[in-house]
Amino acid sequence: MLPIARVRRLAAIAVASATALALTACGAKTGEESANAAATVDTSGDTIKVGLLNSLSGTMAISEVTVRDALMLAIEEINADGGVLGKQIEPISEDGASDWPTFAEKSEKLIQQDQVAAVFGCWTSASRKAVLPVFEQNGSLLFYPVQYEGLEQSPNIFYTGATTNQQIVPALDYLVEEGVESLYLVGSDYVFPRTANRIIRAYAEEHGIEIVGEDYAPLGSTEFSTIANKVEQAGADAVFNTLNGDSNVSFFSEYAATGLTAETMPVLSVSIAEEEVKSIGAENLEGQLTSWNYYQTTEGEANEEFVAAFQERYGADRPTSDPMEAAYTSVYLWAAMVEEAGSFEVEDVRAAADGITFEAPEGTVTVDGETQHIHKTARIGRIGADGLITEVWSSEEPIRPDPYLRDYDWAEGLS
Amino acid sequence: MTVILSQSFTGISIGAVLLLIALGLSLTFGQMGVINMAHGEFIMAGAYTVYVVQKSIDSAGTSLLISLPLAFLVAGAMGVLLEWLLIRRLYARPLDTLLVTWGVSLMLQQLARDIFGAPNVNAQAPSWLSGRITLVDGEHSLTLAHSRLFILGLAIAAVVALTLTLRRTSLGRRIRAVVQHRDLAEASGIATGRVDRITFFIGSGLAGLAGVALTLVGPIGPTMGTNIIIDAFLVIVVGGIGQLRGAVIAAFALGVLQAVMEYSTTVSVARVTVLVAIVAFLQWRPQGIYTLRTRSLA
Amino acid sequence: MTEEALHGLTISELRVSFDGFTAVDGVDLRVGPGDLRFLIGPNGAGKTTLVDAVTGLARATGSVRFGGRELLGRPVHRIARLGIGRTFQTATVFENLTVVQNLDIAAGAGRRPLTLLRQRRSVPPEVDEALTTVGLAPHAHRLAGTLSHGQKQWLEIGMLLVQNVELLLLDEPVAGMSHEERDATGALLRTVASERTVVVIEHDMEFMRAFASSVTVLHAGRVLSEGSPAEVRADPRVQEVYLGHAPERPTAAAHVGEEP
Amino acid sequence: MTDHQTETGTGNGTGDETTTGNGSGARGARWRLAGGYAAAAVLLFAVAPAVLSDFRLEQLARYLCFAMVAVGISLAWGRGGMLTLGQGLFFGLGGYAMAMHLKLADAGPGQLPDFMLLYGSTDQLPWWWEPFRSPVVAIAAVFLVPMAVAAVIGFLVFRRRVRGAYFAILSQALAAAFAILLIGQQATTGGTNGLTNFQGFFGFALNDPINRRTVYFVIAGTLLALMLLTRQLFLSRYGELLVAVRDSEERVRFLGYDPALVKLVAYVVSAGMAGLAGALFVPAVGIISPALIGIVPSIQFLIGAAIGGRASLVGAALGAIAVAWAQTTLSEEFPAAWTYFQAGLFIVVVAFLPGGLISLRQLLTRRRPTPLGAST
Repeated sequence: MLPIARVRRLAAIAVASATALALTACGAKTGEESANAAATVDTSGDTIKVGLLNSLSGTMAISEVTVRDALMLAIEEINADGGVLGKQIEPISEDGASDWPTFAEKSEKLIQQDQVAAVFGCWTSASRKAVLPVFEQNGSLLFYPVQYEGLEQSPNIFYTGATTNQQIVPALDYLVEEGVESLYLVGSDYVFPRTANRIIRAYAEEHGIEIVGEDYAPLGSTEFSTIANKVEQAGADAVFNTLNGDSNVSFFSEYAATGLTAETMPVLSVSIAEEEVKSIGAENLEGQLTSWNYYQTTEGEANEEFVAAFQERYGADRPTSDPMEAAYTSVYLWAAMVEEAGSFEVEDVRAAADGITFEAPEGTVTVDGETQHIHKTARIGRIGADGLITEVWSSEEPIRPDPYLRDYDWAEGLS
Repeated sequence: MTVILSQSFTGISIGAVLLLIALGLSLTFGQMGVINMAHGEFIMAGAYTVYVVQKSIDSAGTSLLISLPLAFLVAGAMGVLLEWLLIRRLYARPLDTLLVTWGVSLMLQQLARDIFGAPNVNAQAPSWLSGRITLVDGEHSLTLAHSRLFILGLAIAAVVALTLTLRRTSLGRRIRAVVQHRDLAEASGIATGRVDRITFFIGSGLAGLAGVALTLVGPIGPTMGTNIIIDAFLVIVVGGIGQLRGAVIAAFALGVLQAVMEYSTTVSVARVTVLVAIVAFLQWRPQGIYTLRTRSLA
Repeated sequence: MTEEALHGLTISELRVSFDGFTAVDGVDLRVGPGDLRFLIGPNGAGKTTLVDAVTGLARATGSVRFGGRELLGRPVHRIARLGIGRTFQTATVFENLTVVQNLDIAAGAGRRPLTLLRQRRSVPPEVDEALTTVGLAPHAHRLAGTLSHGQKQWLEIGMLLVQNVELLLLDEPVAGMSHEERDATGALLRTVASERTVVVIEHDMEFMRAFASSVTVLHAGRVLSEGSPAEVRADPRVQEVYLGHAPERPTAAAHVGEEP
Repeated sequence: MTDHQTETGTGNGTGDETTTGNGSGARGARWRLAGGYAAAAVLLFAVAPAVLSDFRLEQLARYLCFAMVAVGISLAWGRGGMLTLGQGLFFGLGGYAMAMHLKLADAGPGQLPDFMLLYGSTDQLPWWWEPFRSPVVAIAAVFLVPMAVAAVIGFLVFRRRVRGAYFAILSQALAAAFAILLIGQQATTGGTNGLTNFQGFFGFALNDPINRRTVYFVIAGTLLALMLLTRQLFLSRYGELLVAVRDSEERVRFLGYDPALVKLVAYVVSAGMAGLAGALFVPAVGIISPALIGIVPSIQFLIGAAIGGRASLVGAALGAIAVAWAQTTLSEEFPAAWTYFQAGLFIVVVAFLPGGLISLRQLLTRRRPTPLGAST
């Protein structure tokens, strides 16, 4: 290396580092009061922009496209009804591509470039955790429509799916009522099942239920002979199943192959909705239990209209499911909050949120301003031979959301 | 006691699946040295064949039986096409073959998505495969599912057929001649290009058979190939290049190890243990269980 | 090359077997310092395997000593560092590097890591010298892959020279060369042997007669005969192995060894 | 950016040069090289920040991280012939090392990171987290840990002469194993969610756009520094030796070198670069998760380098940036068409233009082909 070149190189590096340092000196330190300002919402035109952030490609697309469809349906209905504060809603759809950094990147784009009033979407906890700092740092709003593992409460997120005390705890209550004294826990290896099972263990300790086994399969795994063997050997009263997606197909066929049935050892699942029943095959699932807040068969005028409208828009063979319903509801709730606030600004919307109600397909839901979750009715269903899920039990009234399970003594050590 | 028995059977049935998905590779990778990452997509093609056949034929049993030869042909034809279009130009560059065929696998996955949709689909198992044999009855029964026995039988049949083809037929002799000494084979009048193509046809066709078998244990989807291709290659790596018996032993050994580890720990710990065990094994025997010695350099 | 005492190669009771087949079966061989020894024998006689064993490529039993040091059991690169270099039947040079780069790498096995991490500023003197010796100076900056077959062989020999090996083991260095190239190679080997010990595996009898100082004939993994080219040629056992009982023709075919 | 002339290590082929660095051709190349790097620096440090919005600049920062991995790949694969299909492992190690420190710094002295409070079953910080409280340890760990792991793997596999496809498959399997391990340890690693939600970066608030811009500058500066470092390796005697090992490992062994060591160095350095890239990815994008580590991302890292030009530093880096950029812009418009296009381009380049798109330039300008150019 010629000396000249070396000098040049050192100089270049020095300049670069100096520039970096100079710029750094201007930035805010952690802990300082900094630019955590509310996001700029573009209210200039005749329309108001909202973001739809779902995976339209990749492994999660199967599920998330149905949510996007439900969101679009709600937006179209509201627009046909005159819009929000006199403005038509203009949806801007972005593809999260089943990739968490992409979710973060796209949410930033929606907030900063498009200056949307709110974003609707995300499915997996991982994608929500990835976008959460973006929404908090930019002071924008996300409406998250999927049941999840709780233990979260961001001021910049409204959670319209169930938290644990609206889905898992009622399911456990139901099992106790049915006389279950021992449980086997089977789940996919990701955050929701692992956290749900921690909660189940705490609940079990309090209620004298013995947890005889706990197993996780990698997401997408289809090899369940060993787990089925272990379940069969353990001889629990029931199985609590938090497996995701296609793993259920293999699990239930192995479960049946070991000779277990819904009579001998029922399985209660929290991720199997109408669509999954179809693909797993009703014959393998007959008599098994599920826990949700909404089924396509849920009674009520609002649901009849929702199912009819959805099937008219997207095809008569399309089932409706809990996350789709929660997504549909989330748009209506946001619109109601905006109307109440008389403003699209995030802070105004948040301030107006408490007590907003909506006649949703699942029944009346109410926003809890403190937790930014909604009051929901828990429903246990039994899968029939025809593949339909019929309700066998429901909570008497919508359950108040309690993401940190603060009202449950047994959950004290959890968070 | 029944636990040990039932877990051994689980291990053997995992091994049978591994053997089926690796068997085609033992020809294309083991004998020809071609690292075909699209092998997994040939398996997928076999699986979708079952799905398509079932759409046109009502009986799940008949369609499964029809699918076996059909999937072999479909996947085999895809293999021949791939060999003819790309691989034959790359015999001297094995690592580039790996990358090129990986690109092909991306394309085939997208093609499957465009044709069949992104969601996974399922094929109905015929009724005669959904039952099980109960060997030990009592509090803890030992049951063998028909579908698993079917896969085991298919794997054994495929190994036997392949061995006989390689050992007893003139085609097999030509294949071995080309593998062992390409120039000499060519000089003695064997059309090596054609033999390559036929070898690839059989290897890929076996992937199609594996695809048919996999429909009995899991869903059919565009990405099913990627999930298993590494396992398949590991079987060959452990078994040793160019040796059918190496692949057989490796498949069942890995299957049983996986089953035992899964039972005593968790699925993910089992996976990691198996992978680490393979690395450790290669420290001991870098060329796999069986080695073909050559005197040539490099 | 400094005036150090040259070493000789002493092989005793050498045995190599692969999977039950014994390729080298108890060979005793002494190559004196500064010798230009030719190793001949029909195919399968174990010539290349013997060289493999000496250079650590094939596992063997017995003893191979060079300059008082036992070679067996050492890894290939350690044996190379003791001053033993070899070529292969097919010329193996680094085709994507230039002639100078090839030689520089060969010269550099003892370099310290820091030297390795620096750029080469100039052509080291030993490389320059080797370029002249093997006659590749005009092609110094050509890619080795573009050289002719003969030039590649010379480059390989040049690489052994800059490696400063004391013992060169050459596996059929003139196979496929033209007449002129053979003669040039022979002359080169003579020059090299004046300062080092050279062992050449060869099929070409004519070439052997023209340039060998001494010859060892291997047959079926054993030493069949040893001596000067003339002695060996006169040995009836050699004639039997090579030509059946037929009397020797005045000019042997180029690749005698390939006849059964 | 005209590095290919001097990559040859010798002059421009006129035949009258006996040394490098003092021929007029080489000197010209050297000036062009300096000019190229100056232009790149101006582009990265002045033009890009001036014309791109904060959002686009952060995207660019992400691409530059991928380019760092590609630079390491061009060393290990392009020059060393080791098909590193498992770089995600090292990217992840660096990323997690950095993320762990940032989480601990956010939590404050003696406190647990937020996710552990939620998912953890103990109140105790795991022992292997403790050292990462120190920023010095963390900064050292982002490249030393990947390098150490690579050294162990490399020592084991190269010593036993595991190479070619065996090496590729093994490294892929190891990356997969690491991802599975991380997912299984949710209480201490965040599981599938990975680690997210970082407030600060060595004391500077990440929600401040100025600081995020600084992160970009750090990344751009690091990339240029790594490219210069790699260049030096390419041009050095070691670089020539590495190519020699790639082309004929046995031959090098007979020259008295231990090829395992030669390969090990390149592999370890490329692992360090991947680790550094992972570490800088964390403040730039705000997340590190197992999804960035397994088999698919590991191969993705390779695509850019292969398309751009595996044996060319500039080719690999530009290729990685271009592919990542195209991925975000084209894949959302035409997801299916993009997959076909990307895969098709990859196939054509690898099969018929192994030198990558950058070698097109040489074909077009009829320059002497690069001696160290790609071949497998």
